[in-house]
Amino acid sequence: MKIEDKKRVLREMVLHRRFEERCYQAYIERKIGGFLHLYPGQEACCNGVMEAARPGHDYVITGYRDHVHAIKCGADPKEVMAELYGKETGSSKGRGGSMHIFDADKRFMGGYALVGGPFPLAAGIAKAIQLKGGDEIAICFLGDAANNQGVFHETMNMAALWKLPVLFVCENNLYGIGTSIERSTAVIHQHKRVAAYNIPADECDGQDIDIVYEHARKAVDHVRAGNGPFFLELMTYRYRGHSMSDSRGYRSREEEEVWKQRDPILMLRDRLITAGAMTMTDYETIEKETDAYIENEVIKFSEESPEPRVEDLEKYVFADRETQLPWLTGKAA
Amino acid sequence: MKIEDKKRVLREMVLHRRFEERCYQAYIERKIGGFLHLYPGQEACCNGVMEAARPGHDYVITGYRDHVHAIKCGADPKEVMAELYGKETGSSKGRGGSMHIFDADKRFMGGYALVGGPFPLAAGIAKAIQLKGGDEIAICFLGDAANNQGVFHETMNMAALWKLPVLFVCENNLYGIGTSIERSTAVIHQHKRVAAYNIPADECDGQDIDIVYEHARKAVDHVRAGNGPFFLELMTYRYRGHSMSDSRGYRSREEEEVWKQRDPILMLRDRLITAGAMTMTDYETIEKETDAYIENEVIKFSEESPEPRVEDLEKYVFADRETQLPWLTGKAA
Amino acid sequence: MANIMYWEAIQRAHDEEMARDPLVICMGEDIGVAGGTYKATKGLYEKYGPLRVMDTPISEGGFTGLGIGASFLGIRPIIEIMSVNFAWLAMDQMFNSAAKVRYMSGGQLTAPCVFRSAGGAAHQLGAQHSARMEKVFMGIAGLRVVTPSNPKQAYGLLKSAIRCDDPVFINEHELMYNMKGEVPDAEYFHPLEGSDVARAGTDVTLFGYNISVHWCLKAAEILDKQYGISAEVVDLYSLSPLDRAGIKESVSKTHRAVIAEEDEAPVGVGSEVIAIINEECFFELDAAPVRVHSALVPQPYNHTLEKAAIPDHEDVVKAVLKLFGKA
Amino acid sequence: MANIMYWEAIQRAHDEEMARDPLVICMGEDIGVAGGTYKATKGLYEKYGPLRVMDTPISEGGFTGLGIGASFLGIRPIIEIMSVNFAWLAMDQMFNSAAKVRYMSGGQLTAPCVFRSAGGAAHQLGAQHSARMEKVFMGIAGLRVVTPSNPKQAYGLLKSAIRCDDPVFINEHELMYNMKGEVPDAEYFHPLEGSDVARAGTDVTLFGYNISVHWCLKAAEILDKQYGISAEVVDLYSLSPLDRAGIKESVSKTHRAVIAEEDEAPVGVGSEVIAIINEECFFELDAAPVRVHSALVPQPYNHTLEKAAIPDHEDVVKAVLKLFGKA
Ligand SMILES: Cc1ncc(C[n+]2csc(CCOP(=O)(O)OP(=O)(O)O)c2C)c(N)n1
Ligand SMILES: Cc1ncc(C[n+]2csc(CCOP(=O)(O)OP(=O)(O)O)c2C)c(N)n1
Ligand SMILES: [Mg+2]
Ligand SMILES: [Mg+2]
Repeated sequence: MKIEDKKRVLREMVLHRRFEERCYQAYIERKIGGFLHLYPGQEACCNGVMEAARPGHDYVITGYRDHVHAIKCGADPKEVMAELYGKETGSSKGRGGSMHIFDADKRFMGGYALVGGPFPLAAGIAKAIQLKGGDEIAICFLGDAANNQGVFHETMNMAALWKLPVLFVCENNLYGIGTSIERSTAVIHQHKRVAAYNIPADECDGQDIDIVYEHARKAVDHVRAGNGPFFLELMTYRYRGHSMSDSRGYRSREEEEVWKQRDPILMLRDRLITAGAMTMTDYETIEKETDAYIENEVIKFSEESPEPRVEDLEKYVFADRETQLPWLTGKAA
Repeated sequence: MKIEDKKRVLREMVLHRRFEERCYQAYIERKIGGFLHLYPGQEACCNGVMEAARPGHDYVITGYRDHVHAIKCGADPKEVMAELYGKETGSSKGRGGSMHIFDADKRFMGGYALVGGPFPLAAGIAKAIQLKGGDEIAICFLGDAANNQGVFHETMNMAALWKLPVLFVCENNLYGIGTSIERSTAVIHQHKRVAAYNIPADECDGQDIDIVYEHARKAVDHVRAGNGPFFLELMTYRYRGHSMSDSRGYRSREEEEVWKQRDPILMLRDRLITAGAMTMTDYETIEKETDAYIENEVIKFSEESPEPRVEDLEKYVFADRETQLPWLTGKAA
Repeated sequence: MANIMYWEAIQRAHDEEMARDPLVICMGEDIGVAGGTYKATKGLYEKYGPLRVMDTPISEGGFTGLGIGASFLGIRPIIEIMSVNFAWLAMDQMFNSAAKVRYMSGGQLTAPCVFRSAGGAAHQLGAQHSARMEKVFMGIAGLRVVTPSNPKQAYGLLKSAIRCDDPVFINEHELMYNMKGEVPDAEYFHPLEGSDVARAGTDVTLFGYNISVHWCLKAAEILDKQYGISAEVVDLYSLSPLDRAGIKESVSKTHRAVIAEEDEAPVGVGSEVIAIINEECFFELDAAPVRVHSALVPQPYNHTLEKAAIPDHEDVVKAVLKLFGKA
Repeated sequence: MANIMYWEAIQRAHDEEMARDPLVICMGEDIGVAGGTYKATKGLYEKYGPLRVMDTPISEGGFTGLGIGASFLGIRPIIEIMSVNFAWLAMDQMFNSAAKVRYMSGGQLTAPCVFRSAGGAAHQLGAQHSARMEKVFMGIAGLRVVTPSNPKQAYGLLKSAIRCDDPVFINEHELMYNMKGEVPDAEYFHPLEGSDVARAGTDVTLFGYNISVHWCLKAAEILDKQYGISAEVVDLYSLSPLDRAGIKESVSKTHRAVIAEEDEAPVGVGSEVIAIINEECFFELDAAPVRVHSALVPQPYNHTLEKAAIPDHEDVVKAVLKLFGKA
């Protein structure tokens, strides 16, 4: 990555971090409901991969921990936050919530709440790309524990068999809710599992954005060049609990501390400062500007936006009736 | 295997072959209904593995191609045939049919018709063994195409994680119905897939019973010694179609001929003759005796047995009501 | 009008739609090289090739999800689940992904897929291959469910399902693939909603769908000839949504209703139709509506037990006679 | 009598049965070290160890099948599906293996497992985490379905389910785990069949189960105090089999029925109860039975829409008033 890109990404990552922390606060204030899965600690994963890919052009799909992936693809943070507030202006018009952010225009194909569910959907998106032609790829971000679902296996097999242009990114944060990976999974290093499908794979540190970027570039290039699927495992850590009601009794504070020492944002910041590309004051300014933006624009927008109308409860269940009448009534032109 | 054992097994395999061929005939005569999946060509798989294991002691489970596995475990061929005839004297009292042979006394835990379904059931049986203590193992015989089901993956992971005493035997006959393995599966050699779970595996010729036996012995010993699961792949071929309505248009007659040259029964026969352990006349006598047994006992029994009574239609849906009353009515002692 | 078989009608719908639109594809186990277990995709592999006629691994959850994902980008997959008994493995994707994506994305994504599957008890296929499961698909918001009772419907419903932007589940029947019937030579789209009056009558309404329509028709003939009872037969080819207006109209005329279903009774089509009748025209009823259904048992293999477990036209006749106090 | 929470009642049943019988085990995601999402298995891991309290991978189909296989040898697994929304992934094993094995083996094998799962819409969990799915489990021959509406039932039904040789599905509710109620100090087995009259009345029967029993009770109180209508509340804790005799008895007395369910209407508990009423006591009815149910939409996240989609006691009151021509 060029220095300018790194600086831009640092700013983005600060936004991602502060956005999530602001969500936490809003949840406590009961502005946000439902389940809320936050991303702090894992920012280098999404950012490193998407810097190597083409946000808004490549199709991205993920699970319920999806705010940052959506924003990185180009979704407006205001709309993402408004979605969490359940507002009509939200990315999913307030119908989806935290686990179901969508931005089809930006080719962010959504967050899904069934663990493993996005695997075959991602392969299907890749299949569509294959049929339609085009140089897009599909990118599927999921967690480590998701790999124990049967559809992981089924999807890997099909993706390899049909050489689908899909990149599977495994954000291995060592836990599925409160169960540590060695207690749920026979093989800790997930990239080793895809040899069972002849899928090329790679693993690297998921905290260091430069490393992620380098590995992701090769992965993305491999897929975009028409060589079929690739599996990239990123070793990372989530700093917060799984969702909001999680006291993290299943892991030690020492372990958390070790990973906090490898904070992806601070590592990039310090590297840029050491390189003389910015100062600590610059960084503090970024933080301040970010917070101001979140408060004055993102939160304000979300607070002020209207809720969906109750009369519209059944909107979006089916495609607009008018457009479907020929098939519903059999009276085709 | 000792020479005496080989001779016994040859006789058994002839029974297995002729039994299946007789089923074919009975199906044509409409004595048998439903789906009928026959085993000719694969006899060395079941026989070789079970000679290395302890039939009637170890628990065996399989799919719908299950007659021979049941008989090998000790099920009475008369009862198996009566089951195919839908008779009350059948192994499953005429309720199960060809795909659902059971003999709990012989620890044959049944044939199941959902592809892949027996994988977790087998692991569960192994879990029960683990909890209860005892030197039994669970043996799961399934086909190659079954390995593409999600539960394959889920089960392998759990079996490895919990070190369950289960032997997975993959009878790789290169086809799942009319789809050849290279058209459905990214990796042809199935034993390579279980490295993804740290499960030790082996592969060998499934037509030569001596080879199967040698490999199976190691596999069985590994599992019985408490080392956790093992995966054994046997390369084999089914001589008939998948089920009865199959004209085998998806494979060439040449390919079939190649495999017929490696008929497990004829190979063992010729080896015994060459070794001077028997003559061709001895063999012909075995065939004749077998046919006579099948006709005079197995078929006769099946023909003459009564059908289930219509009044008993709802029997076996639930456990006998009388025995369950405390829990159904809440009036526990 | 050609007199063709149910499977031929389905094959023709596939073929016409695939010829018209390169985004229409089909997928499933053994549908390509082998031509489909019930021949519904015969010849398509040769014509459209492996990219559009996909023989899948035995991975119902996976390939169903894959088809759904492709549909997000405008592909129109026709996904065959070889037997509806295997559909349990695919329902998470059908219901949680396909049926909900439009709603939870606030209208941004749609899953225009067609799921086809053979349901129903055939001949002695036993407990794990004889399920009737249409009711499981009926309670799902965002999913349409139709079930053809003849080749014309099989052709026209599949055509409409492919064109419709909503996900549609088509419940076929193993015993009906070889049934013959007239199908228009011209392109024809059967409505995905509504119901058909398969036979007009005045004294009682017999509701059926898929194979039970035929029991009803046969019963109506017997009732007419032997007992002078005029039965109307209503074909509920759309199971979701059910045709409330059509149900009401017929029962308001006949004042009596029998619902024939091959499935077990609990929470089934019969109970739903009774609930609708109660809601729509309770005071029009001269007698309690009656369900004709199978026994609540896993399907037995033995043919005598199997026959005893599954209803037929005689059970419909008996139910009607009882309704009229004649039995 | 201790006044304890629903989750505590479930935990106590686990604990007592595991202490009594070493073949009773429990399994599920996060039930061990983490103590269970809703605390229903709290402390068991420490007490009984990892061999009997199994934290499973996220493999619903696999671990459910594994539990079922173990039950063939007499193990009594209590299998927790963290949220019923994930149960689609396990149904093939529940229905095709557990519910059918006894029948298709001619009585040789039995699957004495218990499946427990949290159903119901909680607070804004959205389309993929708010399903009510009890009706899907009700039409399955060979499977019992119960659903506790209070801690006493939660305790006693689980105890009976563990002891019973049939597979039993227990439908719990996410919003009820912290509900308090009296549970007998002595060991208690709640019947797996039947229904409870939760409140006696004469003018109308309100049928509920699980959370909707509470809407009915609240509605009954309002109806009594504000409108002088005496409502009987029947708690259908057994959904399969449904208590035909109990339903008939109450409706024969009150001549009016309202069924309250949190689920969407089609092919649901409400329709089945209406069908049973029609079959059992049609001519006792003074009015058409009425269903109170949720809107047929994937659950919306927004709290106002969510509230609009799900019924409550006020909807029950309204339905009754309408039945009496008072609204
Ligand atoms: C099918 C299914 N099973 C279980 C759950 C409950 N659940 C939600 S997240 C989660 C853990 C997933 O862990 P991982 O895949 O590692 O992702 P992470 O949360 O660590 O990012 C579980 C078990 C679910 N949502 N869906
Ligand atoms: C879940 C499920 N999907 C599909 C089928 C249909 N089916 C029955 S056997 C079979 C092929 C299985 O092949 P394999 O596992 O290789 O076993 P083989 O028949 O070759 O012994 C298929 C697809 C089924 N019975 N169950
Ligand atoms: Mg994780
Ligand atoms: Mg095979």
